[in-house]
Amino acid sequence: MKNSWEKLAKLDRRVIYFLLLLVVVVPIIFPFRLKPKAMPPVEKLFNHIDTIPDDKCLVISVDYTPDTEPELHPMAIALLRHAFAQRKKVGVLCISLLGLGLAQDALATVSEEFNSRAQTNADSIISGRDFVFWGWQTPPLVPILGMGENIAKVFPLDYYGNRTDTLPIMQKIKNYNDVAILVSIAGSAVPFWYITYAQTSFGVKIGAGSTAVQAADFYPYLNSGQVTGMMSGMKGGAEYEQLVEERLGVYGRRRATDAMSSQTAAHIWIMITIIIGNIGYFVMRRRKK
Amino acid sequence: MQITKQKINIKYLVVFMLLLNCCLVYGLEPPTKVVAKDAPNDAGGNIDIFWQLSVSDPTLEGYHILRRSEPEPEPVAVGFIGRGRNSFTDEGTTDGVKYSYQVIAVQESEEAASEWSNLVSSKPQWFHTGRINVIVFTFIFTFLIVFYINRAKRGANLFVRKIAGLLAVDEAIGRATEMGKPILYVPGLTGISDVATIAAMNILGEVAKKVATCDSQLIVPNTDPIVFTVAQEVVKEAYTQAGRPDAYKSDSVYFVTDSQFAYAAAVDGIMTRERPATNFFMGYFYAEALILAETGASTGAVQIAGTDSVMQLPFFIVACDYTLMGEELYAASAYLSREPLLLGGLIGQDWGKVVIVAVLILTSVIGLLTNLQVLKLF
Amino acid sequence: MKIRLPLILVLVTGIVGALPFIIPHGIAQSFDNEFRNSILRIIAAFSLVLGVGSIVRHHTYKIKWKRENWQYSWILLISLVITSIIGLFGGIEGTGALPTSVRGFSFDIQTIFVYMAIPLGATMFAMLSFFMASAAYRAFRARNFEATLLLIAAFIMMLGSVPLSSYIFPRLPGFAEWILTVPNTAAKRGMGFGIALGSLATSLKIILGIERGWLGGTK
Amino acid sequence: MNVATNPWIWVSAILTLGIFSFLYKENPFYRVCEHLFVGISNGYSITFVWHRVLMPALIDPVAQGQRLWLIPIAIVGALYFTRFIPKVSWLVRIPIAIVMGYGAGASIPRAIDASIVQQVRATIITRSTFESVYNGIWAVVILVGVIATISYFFFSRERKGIFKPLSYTGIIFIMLGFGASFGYTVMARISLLIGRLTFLLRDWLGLIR
Repeated sequence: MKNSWEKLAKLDRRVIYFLLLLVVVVPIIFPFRLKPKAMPPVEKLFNHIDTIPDDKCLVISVDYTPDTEPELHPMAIALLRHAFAQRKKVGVLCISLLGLGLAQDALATVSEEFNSRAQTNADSIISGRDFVFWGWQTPPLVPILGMGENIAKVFPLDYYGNRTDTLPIMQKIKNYNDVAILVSIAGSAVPFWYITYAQTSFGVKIGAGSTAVQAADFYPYLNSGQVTGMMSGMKGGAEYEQLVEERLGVYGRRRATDAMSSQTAAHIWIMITIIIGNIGYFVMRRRKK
Repeated sequence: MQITKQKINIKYLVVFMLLLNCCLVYGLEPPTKVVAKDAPNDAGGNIDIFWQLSVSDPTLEGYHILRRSEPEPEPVAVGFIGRGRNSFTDEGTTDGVKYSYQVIAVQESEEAASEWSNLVSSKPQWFHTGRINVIVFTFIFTFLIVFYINRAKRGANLFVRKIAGLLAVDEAIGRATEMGKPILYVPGLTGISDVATIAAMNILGEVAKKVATCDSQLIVPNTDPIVFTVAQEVVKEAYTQAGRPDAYKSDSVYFVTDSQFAYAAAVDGIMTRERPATNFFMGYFYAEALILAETGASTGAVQIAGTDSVMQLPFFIVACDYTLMGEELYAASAYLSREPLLLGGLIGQDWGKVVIVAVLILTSVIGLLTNLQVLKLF
Repeated sequence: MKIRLPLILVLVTGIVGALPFIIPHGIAQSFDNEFRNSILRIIAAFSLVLGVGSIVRHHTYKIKWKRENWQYSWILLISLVITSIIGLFGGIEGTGALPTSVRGFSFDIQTIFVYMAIPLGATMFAMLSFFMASAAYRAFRARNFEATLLLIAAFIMMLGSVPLSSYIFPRLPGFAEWILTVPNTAAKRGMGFGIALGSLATSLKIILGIERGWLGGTK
Repeated sequence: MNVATNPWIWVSAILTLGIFSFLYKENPFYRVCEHLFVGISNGYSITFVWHRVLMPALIDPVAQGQRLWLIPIAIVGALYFTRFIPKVSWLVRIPIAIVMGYGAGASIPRAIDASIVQQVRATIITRSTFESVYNGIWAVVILVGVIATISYFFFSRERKGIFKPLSYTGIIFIMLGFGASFGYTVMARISLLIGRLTFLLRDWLGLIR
């Protein structure tokens, strides 16, 4: 018995690697779901979006790039599901050029989800009526500040090449005054730019979606109320997906929740290795004594 | 007669009531006390405008800001700002031209304009008054450091306590010699002007001297071409100082690539193929820190790390045998070389810490006991 | 001359680097911009030649003397030459003189970067998760008080960041966040003061010519 | 199953597997990937420096007869090559001195502002800190932790007297902080692994949707 503990204390690293690979891969192929419980920052964001009045809209700023896609893309999808389910008007823009493809993918995925179930034209999600994809504009301060005055002037054409001032949805969205909340999803400091420039100048409410590593930087802003609500990392995305499914009854592929099962399994496996290692260590130490 | 008088009275009353009505329904009050000032501490081209909020502020959409100047007497709109805000910066002024501003409260279709402000022109400043505190701190610390370096020059005996990780350096080099295996020295991933790299170069010099006397082999892969050049000079010089210029091989210090993960892949390859007995990781590191340290640990090498990258320290602490944390990296070069000038700087730094702690405690005590706005000092 | 000229240059450029911080005037700011964006970038660009020269030499020697694993050096040299040619003559977006696509199959430098360098880098990065697991297993042992603290804090953070924990220990995620925002902040800030002072001291020593290690031989 | 048909996806997938194979053992497959990676990234750097730095910042303007003062700068840059000529090899110190001096000078006020002045400001406790009791208590804890951590890095005194308990408290804070950072980062790194595995299973093999 003692001998086997000792063996465990000196486990080959490849055994650890292989089991880690296994616990991450299996949930990707056969997802199982752990119900995440929404933390206050996510709940706040959800509630704020849930209570957007008819005359205002949600703006999503897709500021992440392909390298942080696993963590952040599910957030954009969950937000769109929420908004489309309640027929809230949505505007989407990109601060990073590499975000264009991702934003387009999120919009296509979610509108397809709704349109495949839609019975009538009124049920469908249509570009220009239910949402507008403004595309990309640089340098960053141009859209961030310019949208406070006139959005159609910052983005004369939308991503699909339509003139924005002719779109039905744009008749109600003039500038930040018509924006109930702007959610910036980024693996970088872009949400801070929105706080520093758009919020201080125009008072627009800011929500954030950030990677787990970046999240710590946002807590002070959350406490001071400058950030209305926030999703952090895959966990934040999973919590939002849970709220959308639970409260709105909207179902769809939950990528963050599914990835969260890999995440959870990996965490548990690492914690088990630590425990095994320590037990082995103590058994060996006692024997030496 | 009586009747006419009454009629007139009623007339007045009606007019008065109507006016009152107008005020209640359309009572849009303009913002007041509009003041314009040159924006401080900038390169010119900016004017700050301040005003007192309109009484009707809660019902407003916001404020339009107009400006006029002598060359352009027609008012032009320079910006719009949401309600509840009482300042705006006009970022498009021409230095030297006098401008006046008007702030207009906007509510749906109604507008109420303030009076025009004072005339003001923007100009650039030569000195950033908001940064006096930084200058004061810089002077204090510079004084302390230079003072102690001078004392060291004059031969004062300066005490520096032992640093655990450094005692291991000799031992680790000795071990590599005994085993007849090379020593790997990774000088971090930042450029030559980074302090961590400078410290890494100093430590490299000391390590190379010991390696030269022990007749071991040194491998120094680099990720910055300039650091590579300097590292090569430093190692060459160390071999000369150790009296073994013949043992120096220029090929032991080389450049790999400036791409972070390609570098990590290459160093991983070196560690698993050349099997160095000792690995040094000194300098500034990013996410590759743990890739390097864990691969090194798997080859059974003794590992000594030192970095001022606080983000990566936990990983070095976990995966290496000895880790110089933060400032210890800088102290190490002073400690290893025993160069009085470097030691003097270290003592100066310690006094700098005393100053910081004193400032923290003093201002906190003042801040707690009085209502003085101590934070405004910083 | 060999020593004095570099030391004078360091002093002058040091002052040039520090002053714009306290001079908001446009002249100072645009000079600073010019210095960073033109002068330093151009100088740094030339240094790359030294680097590439070094790696090419290192691997040609390896091939010449048939050192261990010399065959792989061919791969490095050939891929370096091919990508440089495609990049230099094909242009970054494949718009240069050299054609970078054959029958709809494009191999411009951007494509090579996206489909080769990026996956290679991302995979190296992803290997970190395995290394974290093995490092945690090997090193997180309650050897002494400090090591135990390290272990416990890491354990709480890991447990606190999975959804499961909020059902078993509802207060755990909050506690994990507390460790991150209170003791972690204090430790990092405290270390940061020392690091800033150390970096100030080193920078001063460089500018004042006390620190000369970078000169290599001081002859 | 929808295996990818784009040859580039296959290249990416094979390279991904090559790097991962290192986890089992250093092997020829990894060696190929490693050398390829270094070769390609150097080739890309050369391309980038030429097209994105030298062309727009130096060659284009000078060729048009503008900004001719850049020519002496280019000569200074070219001094790097004197390293190969032993007699004048000391000239290489000139470009190094310029880069180093500027870096050192620029870092002085910025380090003091960002890492000292701003951080001192964030650490000081005042009456308003206690507007919320919890915040107040934690602010005091942070202040104590900061002072203790500073004392841990005090080099000119032995750890005796007041320094003994202080530096011990310091190491407690440091270890708690480091442990937390470690545990916190695990999540982000696993996300990267999930990203890579999703690439293999979805984009390459088409096993999942």
